[in-house]
Amino acid sequence: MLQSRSLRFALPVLLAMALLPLGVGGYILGLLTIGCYYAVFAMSWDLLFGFAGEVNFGPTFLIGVGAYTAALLNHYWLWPIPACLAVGSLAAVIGGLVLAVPALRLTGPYFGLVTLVAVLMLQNLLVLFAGITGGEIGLDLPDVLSIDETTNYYYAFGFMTVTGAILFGLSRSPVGLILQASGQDAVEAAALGFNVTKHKIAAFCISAFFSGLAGGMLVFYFSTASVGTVVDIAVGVNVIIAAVLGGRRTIIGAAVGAIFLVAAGELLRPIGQLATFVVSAFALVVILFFPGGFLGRLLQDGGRE
Amino acid sequence: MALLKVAGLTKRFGGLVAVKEIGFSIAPGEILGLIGPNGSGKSTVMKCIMGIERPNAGSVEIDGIDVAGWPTHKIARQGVGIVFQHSRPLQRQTVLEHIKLALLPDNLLMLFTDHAVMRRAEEIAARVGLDRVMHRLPRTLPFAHLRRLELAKAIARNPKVVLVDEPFAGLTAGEVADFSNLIGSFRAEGHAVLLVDHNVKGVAALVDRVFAMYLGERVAEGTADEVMRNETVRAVYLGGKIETAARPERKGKGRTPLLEVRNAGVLYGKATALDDVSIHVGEGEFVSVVGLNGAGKTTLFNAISGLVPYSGAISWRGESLAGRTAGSIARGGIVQCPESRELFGDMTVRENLDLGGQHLEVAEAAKQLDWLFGLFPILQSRQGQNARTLSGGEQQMLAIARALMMKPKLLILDEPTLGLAPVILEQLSKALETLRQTTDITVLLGEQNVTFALPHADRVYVLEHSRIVWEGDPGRFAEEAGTGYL
Amino acid sequence: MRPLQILIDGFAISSLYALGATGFTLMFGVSGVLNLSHGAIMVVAAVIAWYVAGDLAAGPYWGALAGVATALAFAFITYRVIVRPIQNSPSIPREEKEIFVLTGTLLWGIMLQEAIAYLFTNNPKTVRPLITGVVEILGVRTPINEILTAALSWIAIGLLWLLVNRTRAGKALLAASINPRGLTLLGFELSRIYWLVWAIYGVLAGIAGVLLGAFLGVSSDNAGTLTASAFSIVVLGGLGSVSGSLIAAYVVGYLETLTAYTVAPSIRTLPVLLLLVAVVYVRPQGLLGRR
Amino acid sequence: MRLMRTSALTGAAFGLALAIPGLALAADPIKIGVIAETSAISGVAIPNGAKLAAEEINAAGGVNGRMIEIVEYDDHNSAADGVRAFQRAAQQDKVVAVIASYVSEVVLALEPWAGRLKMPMITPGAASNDITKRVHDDYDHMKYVFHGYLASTQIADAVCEGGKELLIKQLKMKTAVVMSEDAAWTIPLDEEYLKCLPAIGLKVLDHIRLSPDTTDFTPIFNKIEGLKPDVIITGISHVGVQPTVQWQQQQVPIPMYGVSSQATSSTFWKDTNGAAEGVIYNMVSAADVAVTPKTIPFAAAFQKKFGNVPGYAAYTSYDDVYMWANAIKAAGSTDPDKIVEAMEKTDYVGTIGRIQFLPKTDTFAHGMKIGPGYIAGLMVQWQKGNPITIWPTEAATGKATFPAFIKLPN
Repeated sequence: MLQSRSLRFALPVLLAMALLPLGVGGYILGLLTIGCYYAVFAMSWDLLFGFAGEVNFGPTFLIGVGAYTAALLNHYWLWPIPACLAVGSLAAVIGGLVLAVPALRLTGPYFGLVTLVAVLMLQNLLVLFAGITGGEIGLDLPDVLSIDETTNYYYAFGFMTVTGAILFGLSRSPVGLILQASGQDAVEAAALGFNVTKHKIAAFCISAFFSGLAGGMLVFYFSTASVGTVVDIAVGVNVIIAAVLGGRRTIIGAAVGAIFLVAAGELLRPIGQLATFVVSAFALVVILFFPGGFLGRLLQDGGRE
Repeated sequence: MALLKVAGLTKRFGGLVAVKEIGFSIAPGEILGLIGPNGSGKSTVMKCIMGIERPNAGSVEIDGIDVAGWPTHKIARQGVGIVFQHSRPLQRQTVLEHIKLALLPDNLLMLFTDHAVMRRAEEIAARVGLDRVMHRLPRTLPFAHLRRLELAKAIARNPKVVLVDEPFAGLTAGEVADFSNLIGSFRAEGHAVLLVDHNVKGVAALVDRVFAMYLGERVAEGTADEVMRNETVRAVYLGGKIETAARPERKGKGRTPLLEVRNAGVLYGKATALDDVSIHVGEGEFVSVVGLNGAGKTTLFNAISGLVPYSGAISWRGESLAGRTAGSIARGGIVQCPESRELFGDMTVRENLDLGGQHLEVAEAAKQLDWLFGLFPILQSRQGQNARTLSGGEQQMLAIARALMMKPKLLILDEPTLGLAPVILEQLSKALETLRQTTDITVLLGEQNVTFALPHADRVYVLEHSRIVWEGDPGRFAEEAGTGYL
Repeated sequence: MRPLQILIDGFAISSLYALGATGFTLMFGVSGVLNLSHGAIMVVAAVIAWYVAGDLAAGPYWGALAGVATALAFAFITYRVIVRPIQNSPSIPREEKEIFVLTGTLLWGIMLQEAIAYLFTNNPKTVRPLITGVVEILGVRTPINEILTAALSWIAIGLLWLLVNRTRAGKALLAASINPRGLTLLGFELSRIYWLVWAIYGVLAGIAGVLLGAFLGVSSDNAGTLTASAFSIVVLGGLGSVSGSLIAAYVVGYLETLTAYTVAPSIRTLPVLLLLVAVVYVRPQGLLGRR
Repeated sequence: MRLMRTSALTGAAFGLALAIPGLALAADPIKIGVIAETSAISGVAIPNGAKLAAEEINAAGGVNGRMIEIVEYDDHNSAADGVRAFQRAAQQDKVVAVIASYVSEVVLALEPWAGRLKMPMITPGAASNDITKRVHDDYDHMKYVFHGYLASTQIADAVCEGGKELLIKQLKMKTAVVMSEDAAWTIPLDEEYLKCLPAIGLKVLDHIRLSPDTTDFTPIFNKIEGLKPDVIITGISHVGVQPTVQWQQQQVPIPMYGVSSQATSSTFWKDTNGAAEGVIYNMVSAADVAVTPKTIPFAAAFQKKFGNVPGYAAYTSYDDVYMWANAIKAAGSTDPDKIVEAMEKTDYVGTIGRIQFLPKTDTFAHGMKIGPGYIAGLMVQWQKGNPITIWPTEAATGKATFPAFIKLPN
């Protein structure tokens, strides 16, 4: 059964990651911290794509709305971090609703386009109201999650694990089943009596919630909110590549892909500029020759018996 | 009181009236057969009931509540279930998960599976005979199992009204019996069942009543026997009278073999679309392949044209066609005029024809064009018009003319009569006759309309359930094979 | 004078947008591919033209030629190495081909962009224009290069129009965009049609890239923006509709120019995005698109 | 991490030192992190300038017997990458000081981290006033940050100072339009422009801010031309090549004068195909001007080693390495607080002039002292492929000339 196969893969990895601070230095932890937040981005995206069947080209819209809401509250009103995060993720959900309710009427490339345009709009607005948002400079925050790498790592790792468990559980739950049915064949799902739009919007909200929360936490990790970190199209592209690379509709694969991308970018830092080139080339090779991604084979094998 | 009551149902697509003021009702424990040839609008009626299409007028009452225009999921919750003709199962869910899905309420907060639901799903799997394959993915299952799965979902939904689209398409005789039993059990439990199919014969044994449609309108209603005896129905399916026309004999006709199909088989996923079919066509012959919709005609032609992968062997003038692209087969002289016509809608009639003549010398193409304008004068007057603006009959003529522009050795005509009014059929028939009389072209015609298929034919094949079941002279068709054609 | 100036300046940039988007939309129309390495291929063309004309001292004409030839070569590589293997791959389900082609071409575009930045740095480059100097048009001083850009764009678009509407190959191309299956049945090889459309695409993208390099200058950092702007124009005009893209290019070009002149240069792209959102919501098939 | 180490080896002497066991321990190198956008020519000038300084210091025996090792990081011009690089430098590579970026956005993002991680840091090229303002406002936390370049306000003052001589006295100009990009560093720059330009006698007709993503400058130039100013005062850094080329192609008859960071790059002439002719821009140092006795030798050595003349941030980052080395020497330790204390006492004549840092009480705390005898600034003009210094008069190597399409006031 798939469930046990996924868990058999995930548990040892999680255990190893939990024990990691005993063995490695602060820098590697810092790296994995970012990797964990990206993993949440990618898993949230995978919930939408892999299960609800909707290609969201603008994951950074949700991430950015959550991140900037949290950042602004902290910068101007000095709200405590948990309150900023809560309101930030709520804002991401509302932003997601505003985007999804009309956009889900559209099919094919149009849904993707709306999500893409949403990101460009957000980016433009942030730059336009630079006086408030800090524009291209970004917004520096008075608060930071922690300056201790180990603490930061456990925040991020714990967050990723909980999110992963929730999203994975959700994808295997009855609701996840309905969602998959809606994603794969909307007509048939409706004929079975399911309100496809309702379920897709719910999925969008869940994706938005975790994306926004992760965006907020990332901002408090850096203690800087900048367009380049949480809004830029390039960030969204990386999220999508991570999910496809790791293996679509596996949730866990998305996390693996995200951590891989962050780690690979860093390991290749000595070759300087060519690092991005090499990582892209590698991802391209995976997509061309192993379209199932890293975990596609491992987790989705055979006729299930 | 009727569980399902349809009245004045009308559906238009643009200017086309697909369904016109259809009305019928089904009582609890009753099975109604809704029949009609392809394009008659029967599937649209079904979609309107289910809410997949919004009707333009009319009412659809489920147990007394008018649901016309409701969204599909609400209609489903009101007690309508559908068994789709094409099994499109979810690729990543097991059989049991499919059944479980059908048992779930429309609720966002179900995070844990209820054990009662699991048990019920297993029971249903056992009832339809899927208990051994519960944990397998659909793509590993044979076709009949997928159809069972569709039924299992309908049972799980336990609807008041069950719509079943072409229940027996692609099934073997044994499987048909099995399925009839399962559908019969719906009746026994007091559901109202609507069976949608092409012909009466297929469903006659199962239905209580039959409602026949043609070109969007009701043509007959009654018991299966009554409908089969109905003159209009006979005309629609068989034509008025089966007759054969005199044809000029040519020297050596049919002697030189052109096309030879041996033991061809085609699978669409798990479904057998063509099973061990062998036919041959000689030079100058006019061969008709007669069969109901879904019998495999189009699949056979597509295999010949190189559009689908097949097993067995197809040879053209003694050379195998295996490995050749569809384009090169067409250039080699086998030109198909498909059922779907495949015109270039945004290009003019003339441009469509010119594309057909692109492989010819300019002068030769011009000559061919003149000749075709003689054959189909209407096309000449419509030269500058966009193909999409032509009427159905004109489009069909254009499709045939475009294929003829290629100067084919063998012209494959697939269902040229599809959805055409009788008066157009006559024109088309005349054109084919002219073609046959004045040229030595070889034609392979696929038709469900026997009236149209027989008069021109030198030889007839009958294709049923993916197999050739009869071959012979059109003169013998009526007595030997004709009865099956209602 | 102001309205006339907007009219003239908007025209040149719009023509260039039109040229850039034409190949992109033609490709989508005929083969259903949205090539997200579009911007990168344009940048490659411009940078090669700059390099050959300047560093190799071959002069602007050879430079332009080399730029276009390189774009053509890269278009072929994109098709052969990225797009076709994905389309033919048995292990990618059909409904997911689209996202794979998008992701694949996107990654390829990033690779090209990084390679350019590595070999030639990401400094903006300007291709030496074929003709320099200015002329007065009704009192508006206009660089000859600007006129040349508009003229060459329209010549290229005009030649494309002739090719599509007046040649046999072009007719087949058009037919393939309407109904590829119908074309197969008439004895045409779709694979050849696809090669042809990639060839046309490569030449158009190359010309657009070189002209852009001469008119505004390009940096490898622009690759994403260029793709996005072509994409927006094509969606605005209707996916696959060449005439729609031409109109949309002018709408976008003039809207941007007008905003820059009358409101503020810093928000020049914002109205276009708003329009795009409105169009996608109200009429998702675009101005001239069909569903 | 082996790869990283190897690539960071610069001097041959240092490689030798590592190869000899025993000596390696004693000569445990002092690492200085350099964070910059290394894919841009002007960006890679930062690590290059730093490496040159490190080589020289090492060749002369190092600092207290220890070699200087430069560890390079690419920030891809992004705050997030910058922060990651900074964390890596501090926590993994254990550098003792950082030279970071010429982009204000990146530097401002790094600044709180310098405080949190107690990592001495200097920027060789960012100009935002906020960098020093934060040090002034929150000295205890931010004292690790030094500003090794002029703040925007100071740059604007230098531009105005040069304008007094060049624009008013020599060219008799009366009106100007300010054209600057929308970025952190131009906010105080523009503010000061609007104050100091009228003060020297230039009336500011309009103040145009453009998006750093702009590629088509035609509308902007036309709008400016419509206002008929005598000069365009620039404040651009993200953009440079494109506006210059379009300015020349459209033959905008108004000279451009002010800050144009891309123009300081040696490849600017080639990138613009010579459209740079006549553009006047601000520099702290130029290859042909003996601002101090160190300037010309440095520029020559840089050109010899890297094949192009140093960009503006190469001068400062070269000086920065020397200043860190001196501070470490004076502190006698790599303890950050001691290094900062020593750095505050810096009085060093570098390639850009005599450098002293302003005290914590100054609004430009840890900024450089400006004025005659300290850092003054130059105005340089591209003429026939060469950057020619035209102000201050005593350092000038040529006179201002303009291409034919420029119409100067009579």
